Amino acid sequence: MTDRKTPHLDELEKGPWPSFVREIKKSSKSPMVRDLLGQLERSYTEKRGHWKHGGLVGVKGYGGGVIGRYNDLPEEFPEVTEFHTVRVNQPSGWFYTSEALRTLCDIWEQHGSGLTNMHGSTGDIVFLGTKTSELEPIFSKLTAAGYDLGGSGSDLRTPSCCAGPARCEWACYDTMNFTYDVTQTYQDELHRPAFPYKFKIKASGCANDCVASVARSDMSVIGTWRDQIQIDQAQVKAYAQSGKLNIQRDVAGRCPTRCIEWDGTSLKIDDDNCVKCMHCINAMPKALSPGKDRGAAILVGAKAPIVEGALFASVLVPFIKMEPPYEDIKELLGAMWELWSEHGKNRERIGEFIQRIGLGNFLEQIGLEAVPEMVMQPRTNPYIYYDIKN
Amino acid sequence: MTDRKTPHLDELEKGPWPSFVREIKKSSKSPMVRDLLGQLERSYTEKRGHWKHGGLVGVKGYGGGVIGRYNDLPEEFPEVTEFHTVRVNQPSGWFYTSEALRTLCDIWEQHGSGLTNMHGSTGDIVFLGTKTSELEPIFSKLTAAGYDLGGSGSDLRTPSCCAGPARCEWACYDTMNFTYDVTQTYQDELHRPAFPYKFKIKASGCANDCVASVARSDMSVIGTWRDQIQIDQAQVKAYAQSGKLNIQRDVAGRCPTRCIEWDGTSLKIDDDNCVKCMHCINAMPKALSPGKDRGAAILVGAKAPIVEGALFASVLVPFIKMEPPYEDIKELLGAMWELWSEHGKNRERIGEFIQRIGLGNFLEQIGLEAVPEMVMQPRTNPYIYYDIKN
Amino acid sequence: MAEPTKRKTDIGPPHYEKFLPPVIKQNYGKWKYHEMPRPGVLMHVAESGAKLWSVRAATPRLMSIETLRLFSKLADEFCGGYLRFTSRNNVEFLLDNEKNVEPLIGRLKQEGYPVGGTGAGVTNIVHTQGWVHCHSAASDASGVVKSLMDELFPHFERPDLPAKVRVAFACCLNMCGAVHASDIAVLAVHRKPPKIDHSRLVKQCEIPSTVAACPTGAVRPATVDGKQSIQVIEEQCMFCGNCFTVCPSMTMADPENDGISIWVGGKVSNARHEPMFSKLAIPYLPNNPPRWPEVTSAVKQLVDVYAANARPFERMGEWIERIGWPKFFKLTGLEFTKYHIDDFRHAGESFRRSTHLRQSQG
Amino acid sequence: MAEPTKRKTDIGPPHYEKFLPPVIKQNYGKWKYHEMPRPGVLMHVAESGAKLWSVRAATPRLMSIETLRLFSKLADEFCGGYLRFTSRNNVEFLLDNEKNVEPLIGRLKQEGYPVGGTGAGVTNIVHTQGWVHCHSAASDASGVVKSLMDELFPHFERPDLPAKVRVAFACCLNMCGAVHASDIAVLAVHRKPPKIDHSRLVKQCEIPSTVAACPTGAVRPATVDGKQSIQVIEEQCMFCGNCFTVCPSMTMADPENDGISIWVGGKVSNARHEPMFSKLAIPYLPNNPPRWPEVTSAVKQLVDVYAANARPFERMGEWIERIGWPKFFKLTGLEFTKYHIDDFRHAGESFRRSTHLRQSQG
Ligand code: SRM
Ligand code: SRM
Ligand code: SRM
Ligand code: SRM
Ligand code: SF4
Ligand code: SF4
Ligand code: SF4
Ligand code: SF4
Ligand code: SF4
Ligand code: SF4
Ligand code: SF4
Ligand code: SF4
Repeated sequence: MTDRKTPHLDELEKGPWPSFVREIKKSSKSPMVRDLLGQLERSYTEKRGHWKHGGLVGVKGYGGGVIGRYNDLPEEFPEVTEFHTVRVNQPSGWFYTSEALRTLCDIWEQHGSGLTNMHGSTGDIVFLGTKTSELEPIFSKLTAAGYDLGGSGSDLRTPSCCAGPARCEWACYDTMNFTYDVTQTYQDELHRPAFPYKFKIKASGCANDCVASVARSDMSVIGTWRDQIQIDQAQVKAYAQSGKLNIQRDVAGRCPTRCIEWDGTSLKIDDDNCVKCMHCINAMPKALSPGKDRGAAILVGAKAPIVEGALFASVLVPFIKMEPPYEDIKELLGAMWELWSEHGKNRERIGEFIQRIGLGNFLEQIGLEAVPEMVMQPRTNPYIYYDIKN
Repeated sequence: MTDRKTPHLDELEKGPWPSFVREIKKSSKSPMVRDLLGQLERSYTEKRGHWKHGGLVGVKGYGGGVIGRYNDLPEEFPEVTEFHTVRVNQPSGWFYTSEALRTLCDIWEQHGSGLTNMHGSTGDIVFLGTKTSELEPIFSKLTAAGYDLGGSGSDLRTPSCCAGPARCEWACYDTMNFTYDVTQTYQDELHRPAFPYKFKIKASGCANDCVASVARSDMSVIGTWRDQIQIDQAQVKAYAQSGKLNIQRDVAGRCPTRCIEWDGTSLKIDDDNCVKCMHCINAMPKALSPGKDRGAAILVGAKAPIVEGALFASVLVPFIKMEPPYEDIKELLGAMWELWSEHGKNRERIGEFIQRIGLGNFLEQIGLEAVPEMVMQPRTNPYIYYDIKN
Repeated sequence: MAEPTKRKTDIGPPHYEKFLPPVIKQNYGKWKYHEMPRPGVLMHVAESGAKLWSVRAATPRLMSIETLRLFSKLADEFCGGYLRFTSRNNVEFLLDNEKNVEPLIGRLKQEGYPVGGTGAGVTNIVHTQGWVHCHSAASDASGVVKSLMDELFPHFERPDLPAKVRVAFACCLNMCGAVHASDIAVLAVHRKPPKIDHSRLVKQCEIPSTVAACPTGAVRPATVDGKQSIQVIEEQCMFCGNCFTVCPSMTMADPENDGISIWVGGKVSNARHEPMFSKLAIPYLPNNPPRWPEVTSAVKQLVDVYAANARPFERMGEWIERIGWPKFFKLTGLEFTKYHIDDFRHAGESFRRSTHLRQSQG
Repeated sequence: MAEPTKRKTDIGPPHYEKFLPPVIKQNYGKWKYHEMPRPGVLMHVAESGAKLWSVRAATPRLMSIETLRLFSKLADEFCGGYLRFTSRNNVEFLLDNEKNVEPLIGRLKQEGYPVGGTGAGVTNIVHTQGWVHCHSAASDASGVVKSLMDELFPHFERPDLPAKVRVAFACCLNMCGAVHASDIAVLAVHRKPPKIDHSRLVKQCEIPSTVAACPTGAVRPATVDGKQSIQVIEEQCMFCGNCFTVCPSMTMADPENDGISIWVGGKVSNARHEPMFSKLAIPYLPNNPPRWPEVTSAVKQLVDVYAANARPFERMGEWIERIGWPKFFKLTGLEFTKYHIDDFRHAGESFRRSTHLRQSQG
């Protein structure tokens, strides 16, 4: 298929794990892909990339959804002088039908490299590599087929969620519906960057957090419950008898608050001290399940290191019922975005913003009450900004 | 005795706890003390102090040891217009004989208010209140009696220690001797401020840290051991049978690393995972005692909040044998003081200094090897100052 | 300028319901429990008794449309055309008929997309663009991931570890792979300050925002042969590349010195222990394409030592916390250096501020 | 200038051996174990079998030489003149003769220096100068301590609490009482920015060091009616008083607004839990001399709630960690406010960054 020699890359076709090189070659009837292959082989030889900063490219009326890319070897690899990425908003939970996939493939075959990422780290369908001239045609065909672009730049990024109620017994709220709903509600914020920096939303149905929302989203919505863990004692016994699980050591002994008692025949949980970590339920899915009074905790401010250091999201609302149309959450989002957009610095994520102005002030500004659940402990330093009226 | 009315203070003569007011009145044959009483009553009425910043006062050739104090009501309370504090270096472990105390009392009766603190928070004998003119006479009588001044200002502060081997079975090294030795070795550093800020040394014989060194000293020396906790199984049984102690719940169950096994008849300790916290030994002093291979851990940098926030001391040397004349420790002190004195900012404690320049750099500069014991965990942020020769 | 024919915008993604198989539609939110009948297969049982078999297969994430068409074909053959992708870029075929499970697995294997990744093992590696598409990359992404997964493959096919081991890769400190909370994080790093092209800088970059981009204040405004430009105080530079992100004329790429760092003990889930960041294990390994042998063997060794020492349900970070970091460095034979000691903003918070030391001499 | 007669300097303190009773000299470093025969008395037994009884009595720390002479007299009568003071300012008489223990205790009580302070109770309060001697004080020290100990006295005489409860007091943020690591910390606070006396400032203060003294950068150089002086950005001031420490012309004292804050859950020892800082419980209570009733009843209530709920050996901070802070605020009825949320340098490190929440609705 390909004409150039790619000794380094060919090496990566070997081995049990599916090979991205084979994937690239599968698409190498596209001249773009042949040049990509050549340029990549050269990178492997020289140990350096050959891409340049993308200037702003995109589709009319949108400020995001396309990542512009140009190479620095236009003479040698002319077909990838322009090689932009198109981010297509995935359906909730990354569910597809064969028909849907084929539709996407056809569009991408006609207008791009035929290479994809299923999916990008934020969750989008990533169409990897096309020319500026193809962007509008791709966009109109996508929308005609019922798809739209995802986020990029300082906008709301494409929300994503775990399979949740579609495929998991532990979902404490409808992650799929919530994600679809906020995505639709905030189309303008998603397509027209108006924030100080990116804002990501991720939704996990329980504390296992299968979309890593606590580490990777500016607003993390994680399912939980307020009442008692449901216990089927007969099934607990079954696990004990199975001999596969040491309930005392591996379940009770690993409960973070040691709130489980196991006397060999029945399991007691002190639910007031249970922190809903999911471990015991994970270990005995047939015997235990989350309580009935379900909802979610809302956390805010996770991000990677740039600039002030990586952050996990921190608790903003310890518990909220997740009922469509999620007005309460949308009010909260509105209040946060307004404050952050007005006072946030350029390229300051909301987690960094909150630390700069102080969580106490942030709460006051967005009209949320301070509760001890928001902190691991009260302040230890005596530098208190008392404000005394007079 | 006293002529002025002191209704507020009189109220504090009531109640079971010994009264400082009674103490003041006991000394009120001194005119200074009568004015002190009056001024204090006025502070109680107005809810504010009446002392002014002390100018530099002291004894010839010393830069510290005296805290200058002047009041802001010279007309009303002339006897305390000057009311300086003299810090007298206490003997190791605050041990005295009646004769020694009387000697000190006599000196102080002749030249000061007759009021004292036994002791100040740093550990000194505090002579509370005298006039500038009395400082030299006090000093010469003190030295004649074999006493000397303690520290103040940006110098080595008076070292202090727990009773240690003199009165405690858990002392893992000789706190009393070490404290006496460093105090004598560093008389110049103690009396002539030459540091960027104060430097405190506190010595505790074990991890119970009865002189709060980990919270209150720039160099904290805390006794510990490297081998096995000594167990007298018979005595363990005795505790179990006494019915006063629930060994499983209150001893094994509270071991921070859960490295104790108690089967109802004998106690097993996994010493490799024991972190020498002292709890089990504290709970069963007759049955358990520290190992035989004893020494100390050296920690550095504790301080109160001003300026950058309070710090506990952090591990610098995980284990060191404590053998007179403690040359290794003195070398370490010398290296730290040299670096800090040269590069520390004015009023920057060494703990703050280390954080500013980085512990890694600090270690390199003082010629100490980095070991994982110094941290709770390796860095989590990727901002690594690689230095590549070339 | 206004458009003649109304252009379709802001329609968002299609509604997910269109893509759910009947067994899911009927039992949506009514799942009771699940089992793992074999590695790579999940059987979810609904309150109604209905069953769903999910067959999880490996993908390289970077895929040709030919492969997506292949998946579609297999989905049509074995499960009515229903499939999904996971948050770690595996593909899952959604079957309501147990009889089709084994045949599908066979076909997938034959096509080169082996089944696995469930339970207490190693699953797909979250990763990024690397030399395939990003300007920032200090290494390739896909190549390192391919090499690592070839090495770790047995743990993908068989969940034979104490707990899940999540591996992630990112090709620069922007960490698009979110490697900051993984059991094993592989992070490509630059190790030299940016090279400034002053002539281009003047046109390409906004000086204030470039200065503001530097976490350590190493970037300063400066006049270079008469023109307003920028200077970097090299001792203050820790090579994060954030200046380059906002200013293309400050390039970081450096074939000699770029390479890879390895981090351990992070986790995301709240199960048992709260989420933990990854901590530095190996500051630097060379970029050695196409197979990165130094990196793959280091990672393999970390997994082996973990597998040999951790207890059931103990994630890498939980295991290390139990035995202590000194023991971790002893067991792995890795060197502890000054680089391992944090020296950024909150460094002091990571110091050991107690005498809780194991002191074991052994 | 040189002196005529050689002046004695730098001799340091006397050697401690001079002050040790024979029983200690003989058994120095050879103690085997100890018991508490009764509250306030420790019996240390040496390997030799020798016994030492330490009788611990309360002192107000601020003492007249008359009292020191009284202690000396009692020491002569009952224990050969040997006594010591503790790191918390109690006095300890060192007896080698058990028969003298009870009589000594009787005499001490009669003289007003009751015996106690050992074991799992409340002992003397580490404290500071206050209005008695310090310029910085936002409250008196001795008066608050006296009022508190009168209130807590039963726990001094009887060790009837789950564990030691260490109480400390400091009269300003310099924290000479080192209250930053106490089970219960009572800290006097200013709540208004410094009042600047510009005329004196010019003479008394060094402007750069004063500016540098401010942790939040609220102090700025400024020209006030022609002269170089200082200005304070009041929104940035959190009233720490550090500017006043270096510059006397920036006074903090304010009878209206000065008062007392209460902190809980700190500890110093490494026993069980690593050392912990005290955390804010009550941001402000009024200065109400001579008895500070609001403060004493708040502290008493904290001790009572702790006593009623903690388990044996559980220090205040360990107990709160077990039940969680939300429960602590519920049990004590204290209000949680924005003041409780840290907003200084490392504030973010104190946020709850997980879903480990008890969620109990009760
Ligand atoms: C495509 C993708 C990586 C991938 O291969 O999947 C990606 C690619 C880029 N990211 Fe990212 N990021 C991608 C997910 C992430 C994530 C993970 C996530 O979203 O869960 C993170 C870490 C989480 C977070 O947001 O903190 C991430 C943190 C960054 C950062 C650092 C931002 C920060 O605040 O720390 C940058 C730098 C920037 O934004 O200037 C960045 C910037 C970039 C840029 C645009 C490089 C640049 O400076 O212009 C990359 C374009 C590469 C290319 O050539 O296409 N990318 N980026 C991911 C988006 C695909 C998608 O839409 O699904
Ligand atoms: C007398 C004493 C309190 C007492 O009643 O016992 C005391 C009294 C003063 N201390 Fe202190 N400090 C005393 C122990 C402490 C301690 C406790 C300790 O040493 O264990 C601390 C906290 C631990 C530490 O060092 O961090 C302490 C932290 C401070 C600070 C804050 C320093 C810091 O770096 O955080 C200051 C402010 C300063 O140094 O400018 C300070 C300043 C002062 C000054 C000199 C006030 C001033 O700004 O000039 C006080 C003089 C009061 C007076 O009128 O006599 N004092 N000071 C203690 C010394 C007696 C002795 O020598 O035995
Ligand atoms: C399919 C997927 C969600 C999705 O919508 O795509 C998923 C599905 C399930 N996860 Fe997950 N998790 C998925 C990503 C994650 C992630 C995110 C990540 O890895 O980036 C996490 C957080 C990882 C971390 O903590 O760093 C995650 C942490 C868990 C845990 C907690 C494990 C632990 O002990 O810490 C469980 C519980 C368990 O495994 O017992 C869990 C359990 C499950 C269950 C059993 C839930 C259920 O009943 O359906 C599912 C099968 C587990 C399995 O594969 O062994 N899932 N799971 C993701 C599959 C990724 C893959 O292809 O391998
Ligand atoms: C006399 C004194 C040392 C000195 O040289 O002056 C001392 C003496 C003893 N301490 Fe202490 N400690 C003394 C201050 C301290 C301090 C410092 C402080 O409070 O500022 C601490 C740290 C407090 C903290 O953690 O905040 C301290 C934490 C301990 C502990 C650990 C308690 C815990 O569980 O955390 C023990 C062990 C125990 O009590 O079981 C201990 C045990 C002991 C023993 C039993 C040691 C022994 O065998 O002799 C002594 C009698 C204990 C008692 O009074 O109940 N000592 N002890 C101090 C008496 C102060 C007083 O007058 O009340
Ligand atoms: S996050 Fe919870 S609900 Fe969602 S898939 Fe994972 S385990 Fe199921
Ligand atoms: S969910 Fe977690 S905290 Fe709650 S009982 Fe189970 S293991 Fe314990
Ligand atoms: S610190 Fe240890 S050795 Fe010193 S007195 Fe306290 S318990 Fe004894
Ligand atoms: S000293 Fe502490 S860590 Fe060691 S065994 Fe005893 S309780 Fe456990
Ligand atoms: S991690 Fe860095 S190099 Fe890799 S894709 Fe993201 S921005 Fe580009
Ligand atoms: S690479 Fe990072 S640290 Fe270095 S100058 Fe650029 S922004 Fe600053
Ligand atoms: S705490 Fe403040 S007011 Fe009290 S003695 Fe120390 S410096 Fe003076
Ligand atoms: S009181 Fe503290 S915060 Fe306020 S100006 Fe002075 S130094 Fe700054």
